[in-house]
Amino acid sequence: EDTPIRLGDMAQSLNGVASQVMIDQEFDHKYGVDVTHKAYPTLDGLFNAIRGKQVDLGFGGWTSFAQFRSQGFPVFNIFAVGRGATLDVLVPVDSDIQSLADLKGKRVVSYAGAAGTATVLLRVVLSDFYGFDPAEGGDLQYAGPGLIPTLMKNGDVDAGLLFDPIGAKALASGEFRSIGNLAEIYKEKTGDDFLWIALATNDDFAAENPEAVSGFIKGWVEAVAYVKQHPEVFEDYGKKLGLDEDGIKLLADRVIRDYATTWNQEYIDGLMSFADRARKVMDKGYLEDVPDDAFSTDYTP
Amino acid sequence: MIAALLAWLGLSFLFPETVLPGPWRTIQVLAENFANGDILSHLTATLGRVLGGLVLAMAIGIPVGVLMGVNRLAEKTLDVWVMVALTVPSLCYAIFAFIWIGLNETAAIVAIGLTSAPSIAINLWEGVKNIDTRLFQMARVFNASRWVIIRRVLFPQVLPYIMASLRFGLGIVWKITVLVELLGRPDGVGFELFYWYQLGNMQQVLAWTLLFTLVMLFIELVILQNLERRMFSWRPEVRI
Amino acid sequence: MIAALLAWLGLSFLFPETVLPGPWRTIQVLAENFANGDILSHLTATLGRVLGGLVLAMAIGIPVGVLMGVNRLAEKTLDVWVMVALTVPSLCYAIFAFIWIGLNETAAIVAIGLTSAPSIAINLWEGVKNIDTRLFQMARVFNASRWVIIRRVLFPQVLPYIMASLRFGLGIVWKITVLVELLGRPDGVGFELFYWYQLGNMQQVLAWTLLFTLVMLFIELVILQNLERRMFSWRPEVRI
Amino acid sequence: MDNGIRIQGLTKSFPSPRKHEAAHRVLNGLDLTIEDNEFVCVLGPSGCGKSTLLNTLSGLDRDYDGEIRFGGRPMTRAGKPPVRMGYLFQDPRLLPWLSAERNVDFALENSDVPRHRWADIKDHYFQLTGLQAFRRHHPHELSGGMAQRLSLVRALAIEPDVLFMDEPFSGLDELTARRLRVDLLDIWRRTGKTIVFITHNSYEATFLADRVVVLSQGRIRREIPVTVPRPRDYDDPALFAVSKEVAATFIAAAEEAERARARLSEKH
Amino acid sequence: MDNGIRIQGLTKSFPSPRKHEAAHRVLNGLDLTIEDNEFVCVLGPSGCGKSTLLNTLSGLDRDYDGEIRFGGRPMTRAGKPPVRMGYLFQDPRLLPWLSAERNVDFALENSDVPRHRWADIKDHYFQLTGLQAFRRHHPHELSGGMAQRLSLVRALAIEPDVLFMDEPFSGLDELTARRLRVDLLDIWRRTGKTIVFITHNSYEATFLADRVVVLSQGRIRREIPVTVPRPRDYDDPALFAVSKEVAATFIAAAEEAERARARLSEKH
Ligand SMILES: Nc1ncnc2c1ncn2[C@@H]1O[C@H](COP(=O)(O)OP(=O)(O)OP(=O)(O)O)[C@@H](O)[C@H]1O
Ligand SMILES: Nc1ncnc2c1ncn2[C@@H]1O[C@H](COP(=O)(O)OP(=O)(O)OP(=O)(O)O)[C@@H](O)[C@H]1O
Ligand SMILES: O=C([O-])O
Ligand SMILES: [Mg+2]
Ligand SMILES: [Mg+2]
Repeated sequence: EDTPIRLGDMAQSLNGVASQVMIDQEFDHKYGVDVTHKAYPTLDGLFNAIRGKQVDLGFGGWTSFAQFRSQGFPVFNIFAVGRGATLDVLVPVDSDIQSLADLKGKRVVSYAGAAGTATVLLRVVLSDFYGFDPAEGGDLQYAGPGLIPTLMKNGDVDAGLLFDPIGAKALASGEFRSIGNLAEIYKEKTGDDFLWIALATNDDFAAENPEAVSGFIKGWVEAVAYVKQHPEVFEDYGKKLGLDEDGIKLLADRVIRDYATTWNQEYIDGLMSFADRARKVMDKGYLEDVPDDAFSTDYTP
Repeated sequence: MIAALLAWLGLSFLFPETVLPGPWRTIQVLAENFANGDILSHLTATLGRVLGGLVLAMAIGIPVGVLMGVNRLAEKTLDVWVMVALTVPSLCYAIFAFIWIGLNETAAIVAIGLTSAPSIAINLWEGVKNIDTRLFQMARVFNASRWVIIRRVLFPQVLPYIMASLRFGLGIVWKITVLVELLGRPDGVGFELFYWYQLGNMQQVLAWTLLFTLVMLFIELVILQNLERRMFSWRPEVRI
Repeated sequence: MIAALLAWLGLSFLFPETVLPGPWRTIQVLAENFANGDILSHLTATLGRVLGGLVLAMAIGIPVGVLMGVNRLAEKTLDVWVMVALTVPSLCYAIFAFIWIGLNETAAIVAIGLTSAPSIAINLWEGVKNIDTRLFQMARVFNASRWVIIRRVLFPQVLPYIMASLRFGLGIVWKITVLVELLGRPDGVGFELFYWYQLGNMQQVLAWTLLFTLVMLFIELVILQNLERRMFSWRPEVRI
Repeated sequence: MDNGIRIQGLTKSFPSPRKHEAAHRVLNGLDLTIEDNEFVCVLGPSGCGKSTLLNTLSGLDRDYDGEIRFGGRPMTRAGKPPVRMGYLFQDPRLLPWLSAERNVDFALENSDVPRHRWADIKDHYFQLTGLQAFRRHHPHELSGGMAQRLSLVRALAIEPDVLFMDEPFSGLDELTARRLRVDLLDIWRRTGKTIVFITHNSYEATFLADRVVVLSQGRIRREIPVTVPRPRDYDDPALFAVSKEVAATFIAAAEEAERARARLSEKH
Repeated sequence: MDNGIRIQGLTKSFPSPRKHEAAHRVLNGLDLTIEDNEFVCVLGPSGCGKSTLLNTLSGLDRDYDGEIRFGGRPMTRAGKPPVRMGYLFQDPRLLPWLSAERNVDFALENSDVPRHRWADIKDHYFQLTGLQAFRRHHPHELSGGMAQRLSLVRALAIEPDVLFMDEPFSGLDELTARRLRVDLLDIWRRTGKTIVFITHNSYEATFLADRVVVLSQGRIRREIPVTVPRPRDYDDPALFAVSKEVAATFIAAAEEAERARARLSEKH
């Protein structure tokens, strides 16, 4: 019998595209698991579900899972999902801001909140490679992703950090342009892949169902491969968002580029060096000590 | 009602469709949602939480408030508690309810009820202090037991405060339900609201808001106003 | 006060340190935060929003509620509006305030004030319906203008409702401030609360909660209670 | 200015608390003319509409049929009444959150009495009513009779042109009441007010009034002029004779009203 | 059971509203014994402490010095008073949200009167007070005198052993009052209550009482037994003579009290 797995995700997330493929194409049953998909409207809701064992596996920022682990919650990262290829800093097309360097002294808004992995990445990139931390001068604001395009249009903020699908939608509208993709810049400057979204589980589930966890990851990898070959799976999703053909293609391109398929100690070491950088820009208490057992490669195919 | 609709229509011209869709568009979206079917399950889930939370909040708030009003000692001891309970953010109630009771309906209702109870207790507390003490004396002389006095003399006098608590309590409870649904429930109107907000889809945000507004208007206009008319029919009208 | 502390202590033994840290640990963390310095700026930012929002909410809620109480026409027209305003989630207020006014303090205060005003209006509305109409007649015969009647006869009678509104309004406003700070402000107690919550650090969550609880207790015990004692000194005590 | 009162065809009904039942007609085409500066006492059985009459005259209740004029100036449906009036209600109607003195101030603030005279006026009337020592007490700290006297101070302090008094001395002992009656007549003589005074005491009515009016079944049953010259002596047998007539008229009216009520009950 | 009342050294003060000022002593070591089944009337100037006396006797106010006993059973600091009592307050104190009839029911529900007798009792007293047609009216729809009569119905309906009445007929016309006095005496004779009745009317006091008590400056100034045999005739000259004595005593007491107050004011 297939082991049932409850998979938690953010409701609008693009991981959902691959998760759906996994279920539709029955890649889960192929590896002995039976996946049900549960969507939460906010990251906090999702994290509550993961910590509260409402779901067995869940997606989220690896920093959050590492942080929870260090606070004593028995959760840990088991696979890489999104490298951050869709994290772009956007500005209105007619803005005179051309690159990240021009952001100094400008008002920047992040969708991810003060503790979000994406926000931390923005601050690390800007302070390590451009010499300023927007949070220091109070130039960094936070607002819900849906609000950010409007805020930029109104001129309330000069630039905004967005992720897909809203980022792709904004770019497709022709009203905004990207002045930098954070993950690419990070890789260019450090040689390391960034990790934005990871897959996590809790100790109990992993201990009781190690096979199922490995099985899920195998199915997931196949699903991602399938998505890469069949970009048409973005059609439905894109239409629901009101994107046209070009927009859907753009979205598919960006998301496919974002999916990670490797997970090994080297990757994890790279994350640890990001943690070192993050500690320097963030306040005390952020990723202060990342326990080794916050990561596991035991289930990697 | 019509004025409210017109105001909305007017405002919607000031904003682009994506920011503030007009009433017509919103009603269309709402109708589509209805056609798609799962509106009812979200609505009943939320209504269950709202009503459960409200009942719990009243069940705690009214006795505590009344006790504080009639008993000096209770007032002194409970005052600090009520203010603390009022200050603890709904977030904390939600977290602890979910941790303690689990991620389920009971926890949601407990969190909602506990967050709203202090406001209701405060209102009743103030209400009791404002009542006509001569009527108490009358009841005492006519041999009414403490319980009879509370039920027949105190209660009718604080009823306006209870009605007010019921009304604004409904509003507070609903607001907290939204928060609780987004922290730990996989369905409900608040869930949908936040879901679409994250997607930047204001049409859906407004459609769900509209849905719940209609429900609340129904509660107010059909249930509460009739209740009130019946209860306070004896009261002479206030005119300045 | 001491009982509250003891209850906390007791509860904290039931949970692991990461879920519910004890009072001692929390106070330590709070003290450390104080030593680190930026507590004051967060606190003043939040207090500014809370007080600004409260003033705005009272400034809207009291006149609207009173108007609805004394004027049939106003009651009929505003009733629906108030219920709608009560139902619109704080999220919507926050979104539109941020879009309309920009991502700044004014928007935050407007969002907080608008979200809280309906509860206060409802309480006052109910309050006005409950007043002694014979005193109005007295004032009318003694030639008091409408304004004098409102100020000198109506106002003292609804003062208990205003006091109650002030108290629970403070609680509502604070709750909404937390929400608004997490939606669009880069500082404040609510912001910190959520930040640490997202990092899973319950010690800090409780330390910030404790900080604000102490501030609220100060407002209640030192300011509100003295205010009330002075205002209602004429009132005979209620005893059952 | 002429402050006489002319009432024509005054009709007032209250809706019945039971639905679908006829309204309760309290005043029924009442006609009455009160001269400027006249002192009129109104007698009538309990519940016959005396307070209702004062409420319409004072403009508190404007939901009536008929016409009320003050020296020719009509009472309108809205707006201020056309004369400065004082009203001593049947219940004291004091503002419970104000001290005795501030209750009087409340009335003074809305009157034409210039502020520099307030202190004297208050001293005078508080002295008159024996409330000097209770100026700073709140209403709930006063006895029933004291509250009634405070209500009297308030009505007099504003120096109205027309004074309505609804059983002002009913809760006072005879000694105090007698003295206050003399004081009231004195004030009336000096200031030339028009006074409508409701009482159940026929001797009091006779002692005070230029004319005693007996109300019953929503109409004036009879008007009895009191021709005994002023100043009057409390033990004057002439007054006693008139008061006997007043009492007899009242009893006849009350008995008639009772028979009417009995007939009505039977019909139900 | 013996329902006589024995009051010894009753002293009652109210704190002054002005801080740091002496408390206002209203009752000052009052001694009074009322026999079982006696009808005692109390007279005294307004504000002398009559209502305060009833409040202590009824157990409403237990913050006094001295001792109160009902047929030997003491009134304690807490707990129920040792007799079944009815109280007609100086103000009507009706529950405004209940109809006239439901106000009476409220009292009956807390009494020992068995439910099957309620309808008869209510019919009887509503008839007696002329309120039959107003049973379903709410208090604010009643006139002042009607509210007072309703309050009388309530106090009588529960058939108490001891009845306290604080100026029950002050707002009623003389005709109604006379009839109610006779009815009250009739009820008293049939049921054997102990009655303490406060009034400002010395003739009323004399007509009703076994003994008239004049209160002033916190003490009993004088007790005047009324030996005129019952049933009494309203126009009996013997009654008139006693009532004159009562009035004279009252006036003497009141004037004495006034002089005392004047001395006090001077000292300030
Ligand atoms: N709650 C109170 N606080 C302070 N003083 C009070 C209070 N109640 C009564 N008094 C004072 O006690 C005195 C006696 O009051 P009480 O009501 O007993 O008078 P009374 O004899 O019934 O007068 P009346 O005939 O006017 O009803 C008054 O001077 C009054 O001011
Ligand atoms: N608000 C009201 N609603 C209905 N009926 C009312 C209202 N006010 C007064 N009434 C009725 O009108 C009648 C007259 O009342 P009113 O107060 O004028 O009597 P009154 O002559 O002043 O009597 P009293 O001598 O007892 O004060 C009464 O039968 C009363 O029931
Ligand atoms: O706490 C909230 O107002 O949602
Ligand atoms: Mg009257
Ligand atoms: Mg009294």
